[in-house]
Amino acid sequence: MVELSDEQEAFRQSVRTWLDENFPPRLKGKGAELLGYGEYTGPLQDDASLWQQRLGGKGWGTPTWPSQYGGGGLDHIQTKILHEEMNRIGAFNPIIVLAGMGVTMVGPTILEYGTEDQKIRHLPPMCRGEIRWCLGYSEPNAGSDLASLATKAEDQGDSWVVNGQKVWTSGADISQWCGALVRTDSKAKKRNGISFLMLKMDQPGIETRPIKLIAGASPFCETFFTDARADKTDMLGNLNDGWSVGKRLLQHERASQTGVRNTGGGKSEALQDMAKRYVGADAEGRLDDADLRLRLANHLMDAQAHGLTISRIAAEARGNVEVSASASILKNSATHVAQTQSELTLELMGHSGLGWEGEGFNDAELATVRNWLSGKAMSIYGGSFEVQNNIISKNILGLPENTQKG
Amino acid sequence: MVELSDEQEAFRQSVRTWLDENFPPRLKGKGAELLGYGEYTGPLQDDASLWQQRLGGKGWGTPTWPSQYGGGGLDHIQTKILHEEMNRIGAFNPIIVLAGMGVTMVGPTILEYGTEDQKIRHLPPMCRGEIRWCLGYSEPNAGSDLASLATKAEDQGDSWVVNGQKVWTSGADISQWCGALVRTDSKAKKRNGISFLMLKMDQPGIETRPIKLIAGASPFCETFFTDARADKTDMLGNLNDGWSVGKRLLQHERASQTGVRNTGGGKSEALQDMAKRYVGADAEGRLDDADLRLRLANHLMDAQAHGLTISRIAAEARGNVEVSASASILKNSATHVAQTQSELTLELMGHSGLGWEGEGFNDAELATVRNWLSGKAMSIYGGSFEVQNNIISKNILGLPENTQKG
Amino acid sequence: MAALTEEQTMIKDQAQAWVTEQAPVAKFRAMRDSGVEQGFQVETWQAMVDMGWTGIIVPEQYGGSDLGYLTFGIVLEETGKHLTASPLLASALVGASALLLGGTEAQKQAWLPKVVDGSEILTLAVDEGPRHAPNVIALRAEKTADGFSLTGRKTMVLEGGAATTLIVATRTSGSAGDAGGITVFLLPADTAGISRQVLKTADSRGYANIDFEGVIVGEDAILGELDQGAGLLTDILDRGRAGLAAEMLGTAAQAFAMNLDYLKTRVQFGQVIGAFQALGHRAAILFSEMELARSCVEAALQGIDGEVPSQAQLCSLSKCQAGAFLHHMSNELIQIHGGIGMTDDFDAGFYLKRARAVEGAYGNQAFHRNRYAQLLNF
Amino acid sequence: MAALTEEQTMIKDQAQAWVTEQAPVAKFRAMRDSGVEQGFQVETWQAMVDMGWTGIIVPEQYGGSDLGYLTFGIVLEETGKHLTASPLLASALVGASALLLGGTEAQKQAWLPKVVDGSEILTLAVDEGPRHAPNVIALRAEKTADGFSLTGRKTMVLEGGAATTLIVATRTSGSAGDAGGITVFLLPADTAGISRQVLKTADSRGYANIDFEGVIVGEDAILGELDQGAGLLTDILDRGRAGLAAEMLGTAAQAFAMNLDYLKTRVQFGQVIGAFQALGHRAAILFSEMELARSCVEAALQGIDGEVPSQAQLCSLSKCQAGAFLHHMSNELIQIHGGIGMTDDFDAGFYLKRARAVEGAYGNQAFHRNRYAQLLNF
Repeated sequence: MVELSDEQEAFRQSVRTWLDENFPPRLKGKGAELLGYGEYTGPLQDDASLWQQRLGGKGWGTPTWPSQYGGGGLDHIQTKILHEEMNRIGAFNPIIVLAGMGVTMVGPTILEYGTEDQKIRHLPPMCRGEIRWCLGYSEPNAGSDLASLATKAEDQGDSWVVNGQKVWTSGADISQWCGALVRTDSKAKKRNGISFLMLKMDQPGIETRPIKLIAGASPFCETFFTDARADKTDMLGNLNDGWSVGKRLLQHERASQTGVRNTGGGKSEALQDMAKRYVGADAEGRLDDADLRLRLANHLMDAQAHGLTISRIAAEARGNVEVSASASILKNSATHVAQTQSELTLELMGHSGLGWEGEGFNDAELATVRNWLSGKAMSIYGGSFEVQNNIISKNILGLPENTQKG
Repeated sequence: MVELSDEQEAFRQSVRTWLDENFPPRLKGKGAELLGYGEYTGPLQDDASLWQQRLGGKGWGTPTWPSQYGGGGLDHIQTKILHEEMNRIGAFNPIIVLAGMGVTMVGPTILEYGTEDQKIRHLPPMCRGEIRWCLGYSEPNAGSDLASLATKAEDQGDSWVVNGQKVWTSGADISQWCGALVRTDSKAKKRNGISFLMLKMDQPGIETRPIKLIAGASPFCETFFTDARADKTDMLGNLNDGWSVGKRLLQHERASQTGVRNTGGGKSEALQDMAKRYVGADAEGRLDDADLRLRLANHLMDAQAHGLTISRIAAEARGNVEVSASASILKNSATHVAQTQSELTLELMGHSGLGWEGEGFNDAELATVRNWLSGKAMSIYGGSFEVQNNIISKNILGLPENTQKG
Repeated sequence: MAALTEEQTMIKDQAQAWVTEQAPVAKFRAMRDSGVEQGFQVETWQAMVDMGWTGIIVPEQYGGSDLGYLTFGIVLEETGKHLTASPLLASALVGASALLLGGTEAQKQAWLPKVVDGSEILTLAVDEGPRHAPNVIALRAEKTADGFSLTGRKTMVLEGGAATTLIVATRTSGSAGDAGGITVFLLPADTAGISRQVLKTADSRGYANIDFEGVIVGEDAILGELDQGAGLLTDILDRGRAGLAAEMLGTAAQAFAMNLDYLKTRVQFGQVIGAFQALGHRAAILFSEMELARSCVEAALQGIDGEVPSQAQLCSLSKCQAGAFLHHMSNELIQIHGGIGMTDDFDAGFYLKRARAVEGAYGNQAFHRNRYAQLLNF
Repeated sequence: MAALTEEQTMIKDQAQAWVTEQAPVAKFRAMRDSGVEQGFQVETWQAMVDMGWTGIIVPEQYGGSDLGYLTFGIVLEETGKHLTASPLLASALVGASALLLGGTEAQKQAWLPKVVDGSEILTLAVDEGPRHAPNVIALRAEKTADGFSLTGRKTMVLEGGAATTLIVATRTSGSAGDAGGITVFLLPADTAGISRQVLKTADSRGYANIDFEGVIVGEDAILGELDQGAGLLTDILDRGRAGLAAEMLGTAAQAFAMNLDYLKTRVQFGQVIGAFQALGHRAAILFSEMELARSCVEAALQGIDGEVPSQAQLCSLSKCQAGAFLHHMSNELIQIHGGIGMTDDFDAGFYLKRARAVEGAYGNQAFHRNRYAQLLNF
């Protein structure tokens, strides 16, 4: 509904032309298939690396980042146009996946807190999808209560020496860098005395161990630091100010989790069509299970309300949605919609939605079961449902903290 | 399903005979109609007072109370038989209503905490339905947080002199006695320093003012105490131990609120039949609104689950259900069922469920709207929904209190 | 709020200021206590006319300002906040929409200026039984020598007591349930054969049941096409739904504000009750519901303004989500306020009653859930 | 718990002790990791046989103890707690019920003692597609010279891999959807023409799809009456539902206990997380749901024992309420445990997966809500 200027229309034309010339047509709609945990697989490998190089070279994997650091230098309307055009032809952005936590979280935080040297060193390879980042936040005894973390970094002149253990470091086993919250002053109170360190993963002091999840294999690891080292220059933000840096990064995380899962270029079957296929319909085309139909309608309305809220917040912010007070609302809403979608998909599949592996179930059915299980993490990671509600009630609504027994 | 002994069967026969001889047949099913706020109204007044005298004289308005204090002296199986037989012929118990808060709450508490003199003085008239009691608990600044009450009783030798204000004293304007929580030691901490006083309502120091509610006129009053007096002998329980007495009384209150509203002798139209009448049904007899049908089914299941839980708890307690740890669960469940029933009734009535007074709506429709509104109080009074959940989580589940910020 | 134009922002500020100062809930209470039959105060209505609200969707050539439905929604949200009672929705939104969508040039010229200057109050009469069921219209309009004769009954007509002109959905052929055969008429409310029964409802607003007994109208009273009125009726209703949803959002938003204020000021167990985490989380959940409902409400209004193909779907979404939030919110308003919320002296009951009344108007949540599914073809 | 007899209390205590010591979740985990195709360990099953659980509802003349369904439910609740895997429900409850309800004296004598001594494992094969739909049975049993020839497919048959004897609902006349024309057969699982596809499911228990291709059986294989099997099938299913609901209640009760324990021990923000009121209230609500579900579960079992007229209604109520609670509870189990709950090393995932699997067995909540409404005639 937004009227585009002539200049913007011209930009759209140039994007179209560029995509025509550069996006390998064989990759059309293959985003989900090619991007497993970020490793290219399958017969289309060459096309895929070519596309990565071209998109990264143009800076369009990170379209809004400044071009001097390898980004696309686009404004938000241009970015929207780019995404629309990519969607139109079934193109996808591999950079965001290849960079792990880089493009979505670490990068934006470096842009805000990093020194010029840090920006020049870390951002361009991120933009090209060459360097994958993981995050060292949670610890076994510091889940939602992140401030009680215990992993320690000691100042040893030219470097920091790190000891401790992190959990839920997504992709730690395949990442080149890790952004970690570490305690640099053990005398200070919880939130003080924490710093944000950037560590090279390829060093003897770091060991990773993948975590098997309820859905099976997972990108998550336990990560052990035993006299691991970081350069003195690899601290992001000020000493003992890591809490602010880390919190800001989490806001980027929330913002990146506010959309409902997009399979990347491919259009999947609408839930209501799938329901009719499994359940059947009556003569008037109504789903043959009035009970499920009602809950399906409720879900689709919730999903549309969520989508409209993203659009509205974007419009209100005149394009800049990356970090906003609404991130907590959208995070919980995205989670609710995605988890309900999984539950309803399983329900409509009935017995066919119980498969784990082997014969008797098709791939989509097996994937649904795994997605359902892994999707339970959405309300836990990136600030749990409860933590988001705390944020809303305290930061947005201004309700006080409990100070007494009760 | 319980097998009755021969003795119990004989008791059933004797109840049947007594009811045949004593219950005025013209009153059959008229319980709801006759018992408004406890005042007999309408053309059947004489029959009604006769029935009150007979039932009260027999002690069967308070069947489980000891017969030396005017009760029926029945055990729980006998009481169940009595109620079954009364229900069978559409008889009802007016005593429980006429006594206000007497039979359900004050009486059982006097039985536990009262002196022999207090029992003899207060219980028999209650059993005959001659004395109505109200309760002075809540105050404007002490709602759910009852322990912060401020109404004060000062020791003036032979009597207590009471000053302060109570709210939500149900039936205060038509009651003869009031059981009130008052502060007798202002230096003690909140819950200590409170005593339970019994006050005669007919005295110059007490003034009542009815409260108009969202549903219209109400049984509730504000009650003002200005140098009101109580005899020294009218304290129930020990000095400054009123918190225990009062709490125990509330447990009786919860127990009395665990059933879903019973209209007293009359059988009202089943909700599903009413729904079919307003909404219509398809050829297979299914309600013509699949959405409402589902929610109606859920509600009827919840209602049945609630009823089955009352029966189960009674069976487990071998008959003694009056006070149990389950009271909070049942209170919330009863509230949920009753409030949902009102909401669904309004929904199925559609536009006809919007009437306030005057033409265009029948009596049942108007009553439904008022009931819906007054029913909102169920989750507030007698320990709110939140207070019950606190009780469950702390007293039943043993979860600790919050002791820190968070 | 959506990204507003300067003009919209101005109108919003003006509406907010006027409603707060001139038409707060206290004014609604006074109206209710006075028992005024039509369910609104004349001076309130006149002030709205004077501010130009009755012309918001009316093109300039008929005396309006042609600012569109989103702008109308902005105003309705504000009136919804304080339960400001008036025929604004029924006449200037639903009535004007009917003329804009189905009126001939002559009809527009005859009626729209009067809608704008408040000299006519229009309303749509659609339901015939206890439920909103525009697909089973049975009120019969029989062809006569010079026109039609209407016989039947309409129920719970919004502002049915005060309306001077009725827009009536009738059946000119086929039978109840048929998609074809619907014709919409526009006729003066004092036409011979019309009798009205003004209703006293829980929300104290203006409604009436209206009986038609051989009411004679000419062919020039038809809005849209003979027998083809079903689509027109749907479009009129959808505009009413979108507008009502905006009003409902306002009502719920105000209830939320009252609750939040209470959470911050009411002390129990030695602290303000908003410090109790269970209540804080409930407030957070309500706030989230409000944000989501707002998006739907604004999208429906913008969808009408932009004539997007998914208008119908957005209108059902909007009415349903606003209804769900208002229902939840009005119940929490009472629950959180506890005993005081149950008293008639406090305003919470007004919000609860109003929430129940608007729920069924132009279709309840179940109606719109079903329609939403139908529109998505399942 | 219901007021138990001394015998029931003894059995409950024995079951509790045995399950906790001999068949805890760790045993289930070992079974899953070993990938044993039938979905249970033989020694677990043998121990159950030795304890006499396979004879709980079987009359003494066939080797059982005839203690009734409530007693069986007591045992299933305990096995449900630790996810103890076995064909107990499929064979000793559903299978035995089928024989008790529809078997001739000869059939009872032939099979029941073997159900009790564990030498036969029975199961009911009813569904034919992805959903539980006993009203649309299409598997054809055609009359032949000496008996019947069965052709068709049954899906997601409980313990379908391990079963030695199948109880199969077939269509002998009419067509899918007709109430009449259903016949139930009991036949050895190794009859010629039967092929089984063992399934690997999320809950790691034993299921199979079973194909019938011209499977020849005699008339003596009929359970109940020819063409009149619909009522029998319903009665068998209802017993299965009541039993499964008891198992589900146990599963959910254990999940609740795990959660409560975690709430009391996990420290975050300087205190055990159960001290956070929002979590305390959620626990209170779950506990209330559990108490209500328990009443329904026990009432259904007692209803079968007492042959009350509302058995069917109680069974649907029971399956539906237990299902709703288990669904809610298993999700909260994960949510409250956070990251640790997501790991395969922790047991929470087993409960979540099992909850999903039992939800659809013998009809999901929607199925039973619909049936409940039908039984109440609306």
